[in-house]
Amino acid sequence: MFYYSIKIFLVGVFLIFFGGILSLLFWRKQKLSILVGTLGAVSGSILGLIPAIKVLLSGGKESLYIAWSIPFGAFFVEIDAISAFFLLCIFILSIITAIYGSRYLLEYKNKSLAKAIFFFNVLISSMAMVVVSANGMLFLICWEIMSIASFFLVTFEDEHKHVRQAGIVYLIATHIGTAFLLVMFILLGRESNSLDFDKFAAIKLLPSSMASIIFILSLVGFGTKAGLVPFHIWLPEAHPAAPSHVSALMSGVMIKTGIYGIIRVLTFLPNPPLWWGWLLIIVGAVSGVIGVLFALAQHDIKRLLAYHSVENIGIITMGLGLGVVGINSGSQILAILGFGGAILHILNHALFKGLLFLGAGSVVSAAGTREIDELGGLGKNMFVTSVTFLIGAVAICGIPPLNGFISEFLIYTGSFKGLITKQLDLAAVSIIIIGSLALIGGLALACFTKVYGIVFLGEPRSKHAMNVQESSMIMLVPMIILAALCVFIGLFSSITINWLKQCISQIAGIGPDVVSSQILPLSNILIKVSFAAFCLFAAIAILLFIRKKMLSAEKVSIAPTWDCGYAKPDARMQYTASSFAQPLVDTFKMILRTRKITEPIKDLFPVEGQFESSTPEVSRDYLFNPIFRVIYLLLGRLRWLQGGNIQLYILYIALTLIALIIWKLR
Amino acid sequence: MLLALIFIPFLAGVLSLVSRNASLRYFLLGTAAVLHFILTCSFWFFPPAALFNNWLGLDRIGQLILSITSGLFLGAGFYAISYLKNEKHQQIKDFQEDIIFSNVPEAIFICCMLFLLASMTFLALSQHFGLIWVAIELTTLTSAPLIYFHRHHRSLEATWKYLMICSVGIAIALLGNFFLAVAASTGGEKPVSLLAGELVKYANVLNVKWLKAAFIFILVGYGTKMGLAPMHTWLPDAHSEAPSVISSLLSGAMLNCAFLGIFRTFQVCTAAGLGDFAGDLLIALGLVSMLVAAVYIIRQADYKRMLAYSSVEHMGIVAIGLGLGKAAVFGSMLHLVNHSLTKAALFLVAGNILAVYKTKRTNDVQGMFKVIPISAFLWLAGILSITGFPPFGTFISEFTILKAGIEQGRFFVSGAYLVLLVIVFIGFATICIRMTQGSPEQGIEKVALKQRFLSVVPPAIMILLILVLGLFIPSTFRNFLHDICMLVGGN
Amino acid sequence: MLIEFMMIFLTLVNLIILSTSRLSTCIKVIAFQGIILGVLPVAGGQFDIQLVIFSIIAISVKAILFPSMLLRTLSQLNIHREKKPYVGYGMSLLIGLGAIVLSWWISKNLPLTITPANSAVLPVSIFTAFVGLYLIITRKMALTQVIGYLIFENGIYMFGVILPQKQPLLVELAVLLDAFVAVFVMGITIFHISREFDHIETDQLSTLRS
Amino acid sequence: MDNISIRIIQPILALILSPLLFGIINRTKAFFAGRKGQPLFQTYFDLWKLVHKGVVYSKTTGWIFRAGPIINLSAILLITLFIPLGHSKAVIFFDGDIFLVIYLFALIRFFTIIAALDTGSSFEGMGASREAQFSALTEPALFLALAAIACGTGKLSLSEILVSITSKFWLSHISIILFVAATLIIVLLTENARIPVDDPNTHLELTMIHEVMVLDSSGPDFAFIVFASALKLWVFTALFAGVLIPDIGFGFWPNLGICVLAVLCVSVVVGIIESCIARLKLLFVPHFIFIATVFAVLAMVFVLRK
Repeated sequence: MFYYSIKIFLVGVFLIFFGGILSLLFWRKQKLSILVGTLGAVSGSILGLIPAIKVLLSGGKESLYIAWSIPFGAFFVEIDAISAFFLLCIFILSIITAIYGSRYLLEYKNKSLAKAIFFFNVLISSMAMVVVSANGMLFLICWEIMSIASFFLVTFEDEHKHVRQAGIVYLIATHIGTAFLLVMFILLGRESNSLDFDKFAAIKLLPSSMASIIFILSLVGFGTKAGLVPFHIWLPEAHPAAPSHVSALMSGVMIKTGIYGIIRVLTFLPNPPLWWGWLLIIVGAVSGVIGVLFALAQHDIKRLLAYHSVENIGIITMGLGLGVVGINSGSQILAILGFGGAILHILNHALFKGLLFLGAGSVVSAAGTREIDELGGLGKNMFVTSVTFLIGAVAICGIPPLNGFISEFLIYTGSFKGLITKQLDLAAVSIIIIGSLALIGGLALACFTKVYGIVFLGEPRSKHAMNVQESSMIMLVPMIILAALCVFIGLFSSITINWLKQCISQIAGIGPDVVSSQILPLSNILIKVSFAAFCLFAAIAILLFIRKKMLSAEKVSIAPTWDCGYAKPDARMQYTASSFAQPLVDTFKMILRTRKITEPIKDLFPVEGQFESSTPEVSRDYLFNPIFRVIYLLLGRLRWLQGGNIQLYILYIALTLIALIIWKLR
Repeated sequence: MLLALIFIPFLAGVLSLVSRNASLRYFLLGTAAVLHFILTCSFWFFPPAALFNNWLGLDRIGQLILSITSGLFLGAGFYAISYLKNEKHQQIKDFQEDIIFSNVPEAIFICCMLFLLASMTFLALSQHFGLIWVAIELTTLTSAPLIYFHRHHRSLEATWKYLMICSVGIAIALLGNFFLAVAASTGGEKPVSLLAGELVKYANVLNVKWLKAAFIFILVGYGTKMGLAPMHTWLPDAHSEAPSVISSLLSGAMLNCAFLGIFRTFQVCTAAGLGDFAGDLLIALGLVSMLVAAVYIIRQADYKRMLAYSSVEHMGIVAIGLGLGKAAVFGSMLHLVNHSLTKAALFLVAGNILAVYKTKRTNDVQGMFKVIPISAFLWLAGILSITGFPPFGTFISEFTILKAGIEQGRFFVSGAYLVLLVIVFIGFATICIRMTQGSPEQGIEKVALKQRFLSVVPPAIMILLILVLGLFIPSTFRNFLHDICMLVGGN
Repeated sequence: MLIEFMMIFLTLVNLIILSTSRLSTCIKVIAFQGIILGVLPVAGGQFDIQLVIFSIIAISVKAILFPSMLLRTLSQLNIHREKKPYVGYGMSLLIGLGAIVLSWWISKNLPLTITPANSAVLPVSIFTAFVGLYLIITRKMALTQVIGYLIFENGIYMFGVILPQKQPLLVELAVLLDAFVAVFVMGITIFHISREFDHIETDQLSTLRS
Repeated sequence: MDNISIRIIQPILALILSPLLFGIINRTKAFFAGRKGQPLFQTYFDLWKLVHKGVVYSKTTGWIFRAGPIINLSAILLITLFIPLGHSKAVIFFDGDIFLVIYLFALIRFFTIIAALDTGSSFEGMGASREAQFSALTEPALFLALAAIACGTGKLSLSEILVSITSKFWLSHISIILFVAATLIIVLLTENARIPVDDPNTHLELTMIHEVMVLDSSGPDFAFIVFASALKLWVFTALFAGVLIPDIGFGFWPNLGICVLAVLCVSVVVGIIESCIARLKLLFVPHFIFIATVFAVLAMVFVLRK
């Protein structure tokens, strides 16, 4: 009875996995296989939610230790508040995306879907296992299974070359990241001669240099999965390649497992030095700004959303950095605000990024293209999609009264609190956070007004967007649920923040009662924010009423858009996404390095001109490609060894013999 | 019992040489493999008595190698039957150049396979360094005709190189044995015989300098056979030109046999307190092997050569593990098993691919999942396993070795090891995974459908075993490996 | 005394091999070496019946069987001379002289506590081994390489002869047998090569690379 | 004077007086141009007229276009509740209401832009694009300036910050005050689409930013928009005045009076600026905004110096 609730969790995970297996077995009957897979995923996730919520609210730990016969391994799973929080995100989004996917996959005609369903379920279960596994070996195994499963999902449409390419890039990136993790775990194990997490946590007085090495390793290793700049190169490739519900899951929660890893490692390493906080904040700021800038320059809607994941991961990392600084400087409120903002933003990002990807999915399946500039005016035929997408867009820009604002509000408040201490280092980090958050906010707004305005408003720009129809209910309901959740957290933030108490206290290493006493004023403020939000709604309602009254007497007429006297207005004359973003893109051209192909129109009766712009990934072109090119070059230098000449081969043997003798027998 | 183990395949070989009837030969091959396997398995429960005052005996490491060999041969034997049925016709058109060639007569082929099994068994059983040498030379000679199965100039060239290089190497190993004899005779008052057990027992009286020389020579000599760079040069040629079933045997079983020779010498060295000396040598050669493998694996155009080079790499890993000593030996031994199973499976699958696509160029192979789904799945699993992805066993063994290396503070070695592993992975990922994806060219689909039962079951079983080893290692097996570590002073 | 002369002869014939291009000569030299090696164990003077039997076998294999086999292959191939090797004959001779000096020096410094029947045996064996390896590396003909391999093995074999602790007869025989089979298989392969390429210059055998 | 019933006077004043600002500015400009100019209360007349007109909706537009003006007006109304006139508490205040205010402006911007894009007209798209660009650049400046002043006063809520700008504080922190004020005036000009960033009453669409975004609005919707922009101007001027002019310490009412007076003066100043400076070339606007950021950072430096 004692292990009751984690057993439930394991049953749930097994159910998910089992559903995948079944769907693989029934691969001939498409409908059936989708049905069993989805059922498994949903029911398993619901089962898994039970212990997660219990632990998250009541604190404490649920753990299960079974000896395992592989070296250093133990089947040691443990749900504590941190795991519980991540489980919450994972399972909620899994349920949503599974339901959505069960309809969305049918878009793929004549393709065996069983594989997709199977790996989808494997992905869910492995993610769940990753966040609960409390043994290095188990963690690594689940981690890699997660990578492989997501790799197969990314390469689902492997008949396209770019999809294969994306898959390879993703696989290599994640594998290199894992290499760092191997070393990190081994070093931790070296200090505690065991790979169990509780032993790690028991390490005290770790030599600070070793601690820093471990931290750096974890930052690189997990940062690769999380998509921190410059290790994010796989992200904008993989997300567009995958089916939309998979992108939603990957971007919503899978990359968060990287953040989970960083948090977990931070709990192993007590009293972090200040520069860790600095590092986190700077990395976060860079990721945020770079991410949103590149997002601004994209034309592919899913690629754009992928870059926004980079941005949000940056915001989350800044929050973590703030928390670390708080711990270091012994100011509890700072730590609480930093970590609280970070994890709340994790949840929020899971919600609205999931929502946006699902919306993008329904747009893509309706219009059949991901090119923003080809779309336009979809809002008229796809009302639900457009409204939910709008909610997601407002939320991701951190605009009140939605959830994105709340988490940024916490981080802002924290950094201001750090600022008014007037201690130079605290103030400095705070300034970095404030400045970059503000810039990110402005740019994100520019970016999402662009997306929403160009895709859903105005007139159709191409025949793709002409007569689209709304997706089926199975795809719409999940989006509506997510949108509702966004609104809920935005309006009842004070409740939500109280749910996260346990988690925050565990991350920050502060007692729960202290945390709640610190959170109390905060939640009062949040109540005021909610109040303001309600005022806003009231005002809107009143004004609507007033306008109704005004117009009741007057006549309302419909006319074509005022086109400043042009003879033949035409949908092609509308502003496109690229023209909308062009001023900002030009302002930051030295970072973006956008490539333009222009063929200006000449003379009085011009022949058609053309304009193309593309913004490839800078850190790939200018950082990684050169590195790999050098490696390949150096290794290529040695290719003469196998020259095919037998005499030479035997000479090698003789030389080796002589060399070894000289080396060892002198 | 032990003699039976050697003579069953031997007699079967002789019979199949004389017999006129093909199906009888297949029968012989199958039965010999099965009997051999059963006997080997029985040894796990009833340890056989040593013979000829310990000249032939079965110790732990020998049993490990023997079991791997026997198991692989079982799989390869049945695969070979289906393979030979495919290769029936007299005149074959070569798919690389337009030349017509014929195959070596089936009788000779099967006979040599069985002889190879016999000699490998002999090696695994022999406790005397002289015998070990003889046995290893025998494996070379019996496997040479197998490589020359397709009678065209490329396989001929491969065979010639294999023969020449390995013979030279083994001759050097002979010199090493003589040095060992010197070391044994000049040390104490009465000369110690060249029995492994005796040498280990009286290791402290051996003459250190000669022992060192002996180890170097034996390392280079048997290292040639084992495929350690830069003596590995015969390996890619032989593996790429031999029939896939033979490649799987060579790579999975024969390399281990050569390793056995090195292991026994290493055993003596550690007993004589030369552990670090020998370890350094092993690590150096191991790293060089991994480097060379990495050089050729990235941008490799021929998937069989790719697998061959990966064998070089993994032999390097095994050597490094052995050289690091202590906990790493466990990983090394585990890796020996994992690599044998995985590589054998991969070569068998490569044979299937070759049979369908009629090309060894990776660029010409696409969309395996659409053409040969089962083989494609096995191939993918094998690739993931050979590059050390969990949940496959290779991950655990490689991880163990890395862990031991870092915990011993050998940061350079561990770092180089890790980097090379990653580079090799990149090579594999970029080249081999692509083969399974995409959609095939026209004309291939038709060939696809008839895929023989026997040609997928053995590799499937091997992959399954690897998967099991990655998730669960039976405690008996674990203790067994630990005992092997004890042999070289590990823990 | 006798051994002394043998050693001198061996050195000389090695030098001859280095400097000749005529394959038949090489093969004759092999035979000569075989005889010497066969006699060597008993030449020390002690007449142990086991030794005698063994040396007889050894002579019959090394001095009769091998050369005859090689000659047969040669006659099938109808070629008589090694074409231009990687290193010219004069140069090879010089290198050989250097090798002699080197091997004497090495054998001086070897901490060999046992005393062989004659102090010349050790250096000469090393020299012989060197010559064998040298042939394999520098000559192009497959046949010459086999010859080189034989000489190489002879050198190693000589070293074995001077060991005080004899390998058991069985092992010695097995070693011989192996060498025999090896050469046999190589002969076959050479035959195939000649048939496939209608020459046996192994530098043409380099299509498999990287 | 913390009693809510009196604090409510501040937003009410805003509602009543804000349209006046446009009148003042125009009169000032007219005076400098030597014209007579339109009457001071012109904006009130316009609003009155617009309220009693019908509307023409473009057939391209959807609900966004109709909702935009309303959402914007209600947001700005909400903002006025947070803005203290003089150095007293506003109607609502709490730690960190600064962020809420700034992000409410973001909300306004968001809906203005998408409402503009909803018409599908290339001109309104162009205006929207520029608006997005400039406001994205002003946001850090505004934030840093407020951060600086917050750091100086050690308070996190707008009201408390302004309250604690006493004459003593003013004298001791004059450098900061000036830098922040400089930042605020630039932000004010940018956000409210005044010269040199934008020219509210040119009719060459290509050069317009804010005006061009509302080309298609008419009737009550346009009334809402005009009123909202008037309120926005009022809010910024009030903020500017509150920062620039210290609490002289005669209690609530005098402060209020001074502040209102100051607001009117500021609008005069804006008018003067408009008539003295020419409109900037669009490419130079980012530089202009960047200057504001520089001032903000300087202010920050001076705060932390202490």
